[in-house]
Amino acid sequence: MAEAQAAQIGSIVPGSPEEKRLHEIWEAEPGWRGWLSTTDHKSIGLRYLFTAFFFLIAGGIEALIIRLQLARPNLSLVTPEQYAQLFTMHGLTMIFLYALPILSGFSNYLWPLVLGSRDMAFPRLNAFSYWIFIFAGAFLYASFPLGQAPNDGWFNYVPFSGPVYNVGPNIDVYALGMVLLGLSTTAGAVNFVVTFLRLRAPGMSIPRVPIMTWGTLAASFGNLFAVPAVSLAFFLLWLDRNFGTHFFDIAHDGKALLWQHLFWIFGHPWVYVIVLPAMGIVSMGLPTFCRRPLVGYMPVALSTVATMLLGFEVWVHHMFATGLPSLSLSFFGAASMIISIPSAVATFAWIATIWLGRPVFKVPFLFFAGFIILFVIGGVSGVMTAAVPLDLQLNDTYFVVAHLHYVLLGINVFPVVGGIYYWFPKFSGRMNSEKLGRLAFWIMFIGFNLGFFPMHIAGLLGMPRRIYTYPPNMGWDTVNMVTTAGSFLFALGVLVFVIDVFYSIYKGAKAPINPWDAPSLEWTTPSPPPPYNFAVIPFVGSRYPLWEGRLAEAEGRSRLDEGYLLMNGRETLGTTAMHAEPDAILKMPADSYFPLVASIFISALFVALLLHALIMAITTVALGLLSLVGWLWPRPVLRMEAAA
Amino acid sequence: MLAMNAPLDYFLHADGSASKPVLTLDWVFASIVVAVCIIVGVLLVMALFRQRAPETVLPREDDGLSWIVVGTTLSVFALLGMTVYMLATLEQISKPSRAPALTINVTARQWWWQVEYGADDPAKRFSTANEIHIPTGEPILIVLNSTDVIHTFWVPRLAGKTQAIPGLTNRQWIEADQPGIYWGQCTEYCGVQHAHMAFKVVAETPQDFDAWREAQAKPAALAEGGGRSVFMSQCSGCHAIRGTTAAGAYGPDLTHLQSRQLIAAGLMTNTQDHLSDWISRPQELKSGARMPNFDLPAGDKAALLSYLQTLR
Amino acid sequence: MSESMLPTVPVRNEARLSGWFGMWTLIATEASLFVYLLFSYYYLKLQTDQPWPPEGPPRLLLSSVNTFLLLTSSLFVYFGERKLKQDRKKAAVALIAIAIAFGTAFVLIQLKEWSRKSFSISTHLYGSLYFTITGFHLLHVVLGMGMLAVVSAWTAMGYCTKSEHGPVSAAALYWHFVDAVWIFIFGTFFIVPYL
Amino acid sequence: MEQTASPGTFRLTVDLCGAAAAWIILHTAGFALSSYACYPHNSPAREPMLPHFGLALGSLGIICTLAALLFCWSASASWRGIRNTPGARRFMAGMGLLMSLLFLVATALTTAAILLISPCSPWK
Repeated sequence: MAEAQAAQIGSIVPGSPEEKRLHEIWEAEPGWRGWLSTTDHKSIGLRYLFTAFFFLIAGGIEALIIRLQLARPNLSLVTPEQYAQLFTMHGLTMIFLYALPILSGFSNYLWPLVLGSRDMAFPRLNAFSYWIFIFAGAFLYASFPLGQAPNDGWFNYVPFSGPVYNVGPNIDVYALGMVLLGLSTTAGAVNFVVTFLRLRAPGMSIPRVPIMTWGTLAASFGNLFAVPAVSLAFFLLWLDRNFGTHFFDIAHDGKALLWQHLFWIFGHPWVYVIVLPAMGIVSMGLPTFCRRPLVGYMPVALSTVATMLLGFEVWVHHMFATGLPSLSLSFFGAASMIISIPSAVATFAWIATIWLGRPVFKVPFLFFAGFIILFVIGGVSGVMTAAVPLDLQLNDTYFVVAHLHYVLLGINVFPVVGGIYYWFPKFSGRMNSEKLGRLAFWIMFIGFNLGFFPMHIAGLLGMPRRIYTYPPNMGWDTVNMVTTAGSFLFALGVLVFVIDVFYSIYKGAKAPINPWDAPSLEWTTPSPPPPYNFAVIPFVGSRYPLWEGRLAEAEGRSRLDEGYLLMNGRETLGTTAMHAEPDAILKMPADSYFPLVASIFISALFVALLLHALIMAITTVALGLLSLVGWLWPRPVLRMEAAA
Repeated sequence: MLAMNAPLDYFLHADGSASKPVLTLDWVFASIVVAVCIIVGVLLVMALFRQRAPETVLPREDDGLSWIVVGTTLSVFALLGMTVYMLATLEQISKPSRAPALTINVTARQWWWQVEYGADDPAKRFSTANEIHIPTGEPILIVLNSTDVIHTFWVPRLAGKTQAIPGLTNRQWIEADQPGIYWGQCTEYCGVQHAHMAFKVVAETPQDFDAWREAQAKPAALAEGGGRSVFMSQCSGCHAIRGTTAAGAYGPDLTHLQSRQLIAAGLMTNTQDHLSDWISRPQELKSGARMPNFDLPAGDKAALLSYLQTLR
Repeated sequence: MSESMLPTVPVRNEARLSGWFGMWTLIATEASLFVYLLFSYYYLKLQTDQPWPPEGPPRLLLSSVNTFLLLTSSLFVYFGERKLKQDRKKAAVALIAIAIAFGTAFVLIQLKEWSRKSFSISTHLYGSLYFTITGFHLLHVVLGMGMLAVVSAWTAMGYCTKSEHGPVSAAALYWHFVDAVWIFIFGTFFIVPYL
Repeated sequence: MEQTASPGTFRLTVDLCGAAAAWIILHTAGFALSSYACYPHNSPAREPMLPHFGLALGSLGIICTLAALLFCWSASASWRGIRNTPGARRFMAGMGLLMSLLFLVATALTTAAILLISPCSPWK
């Protein structure tokens, strides 16, 4: 019975009744109901992108205030306490609320499209992770207007963040907000891992998966193992602050260094979590504009995986100055040097791809090519900080600030903006403005280097991080002035980009299906894609399905117009993990309010914990668990469909 | 030149055997990484703009693997060399070549540095603040503690950083080849006044150092007068003056206040006007500092200031 | 290429429901949480000068009984899942119910064990570690029992069947994980002090 | 199947993870032991607190390097056996070879660190 129904294979012509039926099956309800209940990965992906970009702008404004304060010596635009809250909020916003969520946005939107699936493995969990993300973001920002925002830097060292030296709610907000945000990150990671293992189009065996998915896959595995460390650290700190435990309480044999270990065991893998998917965006987009496949698919994939693995064993390089024995430090110095080998692999792969290709200088390509040099500068300054004796000088100076901005802006923001340009036709159905795009790139590129390169020099001249002002006789006046000017120029570039996005959404030319002549599956769907992504699940016969005619050696032929029909309710195809052989028809859940309801209750629980409201906490836990049961409640409709 | 008057610079100056090998390492590494950036940049520009033959052959995916093989192999060898060099330097600076001549206990506090010189004879022990005097040409052991939060001890021209962590006793050695003043600064965020937590290392010839130490070990000269009683009633809860009953331990020991060049952990030079300002409104000059504003009657304040002038 | 190239596919291959993969990823992340908890424990223990545990090695009787109960409950869950796969729903529900009963006994005994301690979470470092780590585990036991209760209810209501045992399998997997973690916690707090 | 020379899944997994595991063991154990031996409580120790510490750590380094070498050899044998048969297994074998090479370098450098740096210094 079920098998007979399952075997239907065929093709669906655009505009046919079958296509309309698919639309009905997959479309979200119109209006606000659909908006709150949708589980469409494309809507969720775009929401992630918008929300994360909003946080980028918030963090950017904080940065500009910081730069104004530091433009000249002895300024007092903000008070020292305001300054502390500004740099803390700037750091945590950019690192936690922008850098990963924006990449989750890309992956959410693109994964099912590049993998040839109709949705993520757990669409409701996907909605849940977005709602938790935005609630956690609101939670972390809630105390900022009251002047009680987190104020101990994003790495929040104890004992300064402990109950004795930091009595306000500031750090409790940070601690609980991070645990809450961790839920979102973990939910997202679970979804990506299972989607990768389970939802690839038939024929898309491991060596054929689009290169960008390796980055997000590695990052998701990284999250699964790293996020618990930071959630635990913040939870223990919260216990210390609220229930008199002694984990970090020096007077009772707690250890200040335990925090540093737990934080950086998370923190360093996290650095790779927020750059590997962005490098994947480049590896995916760059070859399109070079008109040839990426050179060295396997080495690049390997370098992604190896970087993530090595990333778990370098955390102590943030702790070189803690007085640990030299021998202990030397292990981590060596490991931190080694981690640049996979980066070298990726760099040479990109350059070789350009060298052997025929570059087409469209806006996304400018960002990807510009990224390469920023990647190298950020990488080699990392090699300098990996050298233990040298890091004992560089540590906690502006050299490190320069390094981390080259890494995070160079390797995250540039690929992200390039990626938005690259997939803009898919996102919006419109083409961006080449003129505005080029302008945005050049202003951003020049502003970025003008703003952040001098920070290296400020660092070599001994300027420490996190000082709210400095006297005029330290030799830092000029570099700081230049940095401030550059950062405003960079901000202007971002503004031009935002203008371009809004202009093009309304006024851009209609985008064709595959405007860049790209090789991967998302470019077979209309721009923007329909709610069901693929009318039939395509069969993938090679690594570059859309370029099979023009490569000297394509391993096989893909079939894109004909495949599994799968239209008995929301269905997509499950395939085996290694060889992607068809394995099962997966019944996908309907849209639901439960993810939103569950995330409201869970977020309310954290508010209750912050306020020490016991009854509210118990109520929210009970309601949250109930909504989870409701969410997972088996659907008899499935069996009826199967039996039909 | 701009770099010449940057007192915390460590890229152009290294003035002791704990920092000199690192300066060399710094330049070697910096040269290599700048070279790498230039090479990659040139390759990138060439790749972007080189002349290309008209399109005749279909691209093959595996063309260009030699780029990765050659590039990565070269990088691996460069990294091997750099790592071994780095490790050798680490071993070199991990400890001085001979036993330390002197041990100084430095306790980091929000937001100043307490500096203690031990001695077998209790009468010779003394405590000072924000100014570490050392003899030249000798390795000096700094024993680091913190009474509150994590701070970092850093005298860039003499040595790298070491955190002062409450509950732990870290060590750092410094050595100055020539007499001079070397600036230091806390570099771990430690609260609102992290920016104003500077100190100085004053390196002197052994003779000068001995003379200084001798003078510091003496109790304060006993000046009588109104100023002293103002001090005892207003200041002695936090500050100590050896030879008097003032034994407060929260703030710097003021026994030889006038021998110091700076006050308030490097915030201001030690002049009569600055002291007066500091006593009246520390919360405006260094908001959050542990010292409250003292609104003293004009007469009391003048007396107190003239008393402080006697603390030489 | 001919259509016969594409194999036919059954609706839902039950052994490999996405939820089953999802449960493994959840276990991976939860396991690392416990690894970090135990890391913190050993890190602090190795550096303390206090007597450890402060009141001498703990009494073993209750906790050994508890260990026995929890490990046995895993067996019941295992057989319950098997019965369901053999289409014997009632037996499955009964076996899982026994496992839940054992779990409840574990929770009660653990609470008794807690109440016998003369220290609290804020008394000293050991107390903080002891109550936090066993508390985390207890929370997972309660969560696991909740999962088992829900899936056994679904089985009784006819939602989970021989061909659709996915939720039961996932809950069972979680329960085995919770039991496995206990072995490490039991070893840390009750066996290691005697070594 | 005729491909008798083709390595099995277990072998491929070992090739992929073996050298990495050798390095992770060396790195983690080396770090934990040296931190404990030289900074056991609240202040640095002059001598390692563990007996025969330098010798033990050096031996561990050499054993792990040899193990990584062995995994490299195994991975390259697997790769040679399968390199002409396209597909997922060939890909895994290639990943295994690259992974082993990378972690051989890592293990060797970590051993170099053990040999070059003295266990504890009276200063630290």
